[in-house]
Amino acid sequence: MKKIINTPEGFITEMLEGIYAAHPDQVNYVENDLHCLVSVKKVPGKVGIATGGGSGHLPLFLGYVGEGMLDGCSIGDVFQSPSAEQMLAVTKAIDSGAGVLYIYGNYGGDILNFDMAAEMADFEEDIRVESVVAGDDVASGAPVKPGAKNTRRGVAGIFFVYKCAGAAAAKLLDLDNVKRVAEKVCENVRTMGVALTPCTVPRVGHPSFELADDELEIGMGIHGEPGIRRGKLIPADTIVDEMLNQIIDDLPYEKGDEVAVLVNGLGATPLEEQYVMFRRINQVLSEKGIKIFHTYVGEYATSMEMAGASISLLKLDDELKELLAAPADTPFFKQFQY
Amino acid sequence: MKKIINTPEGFITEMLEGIYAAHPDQVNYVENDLHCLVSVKKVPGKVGIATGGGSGHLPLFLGYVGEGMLDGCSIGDVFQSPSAEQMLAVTKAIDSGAGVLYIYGNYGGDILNFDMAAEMADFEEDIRVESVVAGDDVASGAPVKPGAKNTRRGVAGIFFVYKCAGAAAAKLLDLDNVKRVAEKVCENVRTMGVALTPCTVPRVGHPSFELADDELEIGMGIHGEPGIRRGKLIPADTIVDEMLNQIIDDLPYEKGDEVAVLVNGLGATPLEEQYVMFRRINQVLSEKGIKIFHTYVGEYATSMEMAGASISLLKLDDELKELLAAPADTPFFKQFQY
Amino acid sequence: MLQASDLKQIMQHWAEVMGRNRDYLIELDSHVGDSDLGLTMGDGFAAASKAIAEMDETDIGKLAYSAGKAMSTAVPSTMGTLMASGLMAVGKALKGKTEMDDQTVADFFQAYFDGVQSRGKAQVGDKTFLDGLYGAVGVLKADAADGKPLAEAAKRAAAAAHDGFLNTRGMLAQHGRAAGRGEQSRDLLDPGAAVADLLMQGFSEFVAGKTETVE
Amino acid sequence: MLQASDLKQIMQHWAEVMGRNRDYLIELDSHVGDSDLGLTMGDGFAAASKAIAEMDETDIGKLAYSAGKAMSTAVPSTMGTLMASGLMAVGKALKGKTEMDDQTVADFFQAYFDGVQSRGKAQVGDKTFLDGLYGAVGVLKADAADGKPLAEAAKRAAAAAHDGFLNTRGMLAQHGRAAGRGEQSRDLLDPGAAVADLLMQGFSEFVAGKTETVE
Ligand SMILES: Nc1ncnc2c1ncn2[C@@H]1O[C@H](COP(=O)(O)OP(=O)(O)O)[C@@H](O)[C@H]1O
Ligand SMILES: Nc1ncnc2c1ncn2[C@@H]1O[C@H](COP(=O)(O)OP(=O)(O)O)[C@@H](O)[C@H]1O
Ligand SMILES: [Mg+2]
Ligand SMILES: [Mg+2]
Ligand SMILES: [Mg+2]
Ligand SMILES: [Mg+2]
Repeated sequence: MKKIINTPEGFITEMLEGIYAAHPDQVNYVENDLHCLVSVKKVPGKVGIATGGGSGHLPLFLGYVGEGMLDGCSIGDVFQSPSAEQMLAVTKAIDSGAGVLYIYGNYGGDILNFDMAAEMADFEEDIRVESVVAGDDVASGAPVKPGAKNTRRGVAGIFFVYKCAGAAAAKLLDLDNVKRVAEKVCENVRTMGVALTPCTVPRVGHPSFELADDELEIGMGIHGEPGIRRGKLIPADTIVDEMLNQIIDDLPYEKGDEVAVLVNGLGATPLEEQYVMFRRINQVLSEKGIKIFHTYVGEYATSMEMAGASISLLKLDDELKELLAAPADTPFFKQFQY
Repeated sequence: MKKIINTPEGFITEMLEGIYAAHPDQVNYVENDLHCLVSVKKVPGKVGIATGGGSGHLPLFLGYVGEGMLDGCSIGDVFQSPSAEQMLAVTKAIDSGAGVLYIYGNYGGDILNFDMAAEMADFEEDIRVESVVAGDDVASGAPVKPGAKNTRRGVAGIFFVYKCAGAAAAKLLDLDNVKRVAEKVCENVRTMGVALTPCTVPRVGHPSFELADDELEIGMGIHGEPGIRRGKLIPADTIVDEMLNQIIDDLPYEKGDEVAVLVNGLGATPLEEQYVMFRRINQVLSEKGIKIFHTYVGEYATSMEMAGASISLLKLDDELKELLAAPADTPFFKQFQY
Repeated sequence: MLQASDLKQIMQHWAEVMGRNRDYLIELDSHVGDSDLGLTMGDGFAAASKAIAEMDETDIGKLAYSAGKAMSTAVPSTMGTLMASGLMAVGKALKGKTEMDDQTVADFFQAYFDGVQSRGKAQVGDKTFLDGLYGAVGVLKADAADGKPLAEAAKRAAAAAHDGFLNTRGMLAQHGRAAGRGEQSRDLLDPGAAVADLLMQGFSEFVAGKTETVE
Repeated sequence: MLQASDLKQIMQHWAEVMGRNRDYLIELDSHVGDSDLGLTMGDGFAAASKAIAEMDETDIGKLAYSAGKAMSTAVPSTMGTLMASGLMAVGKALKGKTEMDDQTVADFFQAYFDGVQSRGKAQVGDKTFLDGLYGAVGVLKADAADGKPLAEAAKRAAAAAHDGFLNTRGMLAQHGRAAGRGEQSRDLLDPGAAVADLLMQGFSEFVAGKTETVE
């Protein structure tokens, strides 16, 4: 296990100390608990947006707390949910009377704790809480049927949910409308990932799975959950085609649609390779007559030092375009109005 | 060699195609050569700033071309200088009458080519060109004596040179003053790196060096140049202390000084670990009475998939503080005025 | 009759059992999940035990509730939160009681089961912790009604939990990470059900030890 | 007498020699540099040769200049740019010449040496390409003045270049990446000087082959 850490046990606490020390003008913590992170700026009358989840995915989740995006985030240990109490602490701190929206990924542990927290916020604090659960990973379950439970995992596509819901809240839309926007993004975003190497949870000390030197796994989740198929390393264009076609067929994205694209590095895969992937994405989408409104490339949701990448598409309408293009200023994501 | 590429030969061209496709509103190329990248915005009367160097270091170099930073960049193959002709093409494209400043790292190949390009710009095009060569890597040579040739390599600290010189040019300072700012930053910035794993140049096909599973190398360069010492993996705080003390003693940075800090990931080292490092940097600097003006953490100058990180300190005066805090909007670096 | 002090010892014994089975649970969870179960159960029961060890409290319900709260704060993983929900539900059900007869012991585990079920909304047969505990609760209830000695009932309950665990092989996972595997999940044993198995083994060991000491 | 067509053949032979020695140069450069020298010299001389192979040009100077330009565009590494500067300097020095006698051959390599030196600003003894070429130029000049046959002079020049290369072991590197190694650099052979060695071997082979054919 080759990591720049002190001890596996202190890893997350020390990381959080680093984050607060590095960004004192943007984030702070409440109730004396480093795991309860909030924006230093609180806007009266604005819907508060909270997220949360396990560590090990920076800039997910806490990195998107700031102007134009999220208001707070509770942080768990590596790949582990924060506790309901921590979520409640964040909820109390960010509520400014307009209610709080939880946006988080579709994982059992997170659901149980956010549900517990929402109950507590309602009963103990009289704060109205709504929840939107992102499940964008095409590789992780059957297509979502209207009304049915979504069994898919939430992965990098949640960035788009944060961005659009955050912009909606910044416009002082009410809780129902911010929730509506978040749900609209969830319905229109799809993601698929590929892994080339595993990552190691510090406290476990060895990689969570093995991949041979010439192997990759299409569809692997951001905690190393099994994907769709394991196979020999193939050229970048072939990887992209396989992933993108499954994404496109799933929604489906169609000729004439306008989309935002996110190419996301899982940790060890260089930006150079992510751009090689985007080159192909751009070719395929233009062949299919799908127009790219805006492109994001970089590390948006990682698995520590895992090598690999994911592709997300978000189908846009005028409302989402406007919200996506709005400015944002967080420790990890900054965007000028475009 | 586990990479998401098509062929080693096509790697850089395809990466560049990806970049132009992803950021059409910010960057473009000239003379039909993808390796000659310029900002789409040209400001009359502004000093043009050009950089250049080998590929494999994204977001270095080309990623900093945009508003408030650089105007153009010539791009070589992996770890190889672009050609003098390519530099000249960029120079011609970005000159708007106020002259052009070259800012690049202290590597033999780059120097020879930028010198050739500067001669050509002067003789053939009548463009006044000045050059500032960054050599901030403390591990790579003896301390710089005033007037003597700096033998040190340029590494991540060049980001600060770009940022401040770019802000100076954006204020429409003249060439002599933009050069003066760039030189001031070079004199006041120091960097040191640590590597945990090698990286592989695609056309070579195997790692450029080996490090045992429990080894690191302090002071290694961003192309794998030998560092100061190789040794067993040690705790993050010990690594930071060793690097930071050498940086601090070198300038030296002293009690009462105000600095900007850059913690830079070399490629595979997760942001989490970079923040664990910053936590210790913050402790050490505050013990020494050195004040942190602003902190940057992330991947600013990489070596593809190398694991490791570097630390840079920049000593600030009022002028540099103002320039550092100015806004910038490039494909890879965005900052609101702070 | 079990007292508040016995609950403290049971919690402590469960913490030891989970600690001892750390690698076993990690291994089980690694096939289908994220390999954390050994860590979370070890830490979670240790925190629960520690939280009540020094408490000057004779109310078994309050102790169980406090143990659950501590568990939920310490290990908010799926199983951590479910075990917390179970203990907290026990707390609500047994509030005010300072002693447990054999019937109350059965109520204890029934409340635990119900707490987990209402939080996680799973059904028996969904290949979860519930499948491990279900049969054991039935045995405890039947044996208490029949007036069988607790040591014997606990031993039979542990065997039922072990069977319940083994029977998760063949079930289709409906919840958590395993559900993502679809049909592939059938071949695997459910790690959460293994925790139910360990809980009942631990309880049986505790009762056996106590019986020996008394006799 | 060598003609423009001979220069084309020399360039082609150099391209072959560098291609053949790809891994050798990579290996040498890997100890001290970035392992690219085998790639850059192979590609660079190939590009230089290709650029002039089909040119309808009898001016040796113009051919050398064009070869240098092509080299500089193809491989702008340290050695690529220096070899380009060498060839372009030859171009300037021999402009207008359509033939080379033995004295002009010596001038060719002197101009090559000067072009590299004025671009790179290194001195003999700085552990660079110059140390490989220096002795060879001296031999070519002396032998031309003495009227020795070119084949013999080229062979002796190649030997001198080889010695020059071997003698870089022990020198302290003053330029490029190797300089960063300080005293450690002494133990290593200079990869750039190996290129000078290969250039002179290649030239000697070319002349020997030509002489055989003629005789
Ligand atoms: N909804 C649920 N109800 C009851 N038990 C569940 C539920 N979901 C998952 N489980 C149990 O939790 C176990 C996994 O627990 P854990 O490793 O803590 O999950 P995670 O690491 O994904 O948070 C499964 O083996 C299963 O027995
Ligand atoms: N200033 C210089 N003048 C002459 N030769 C030089 C100079 N600097 C470096 N060299 C030669 O260049 C060689 C390295 O070339 P190359 O591998 O192309 O460098 P890089 O890969 O660093 O660009 C050295 O072995 C040395 O012989
Ligand atoms: Mg990374
Ligand atoms: Mg990276
Ligand atoms: Mg688990
Ligand atoms: Mg080299």
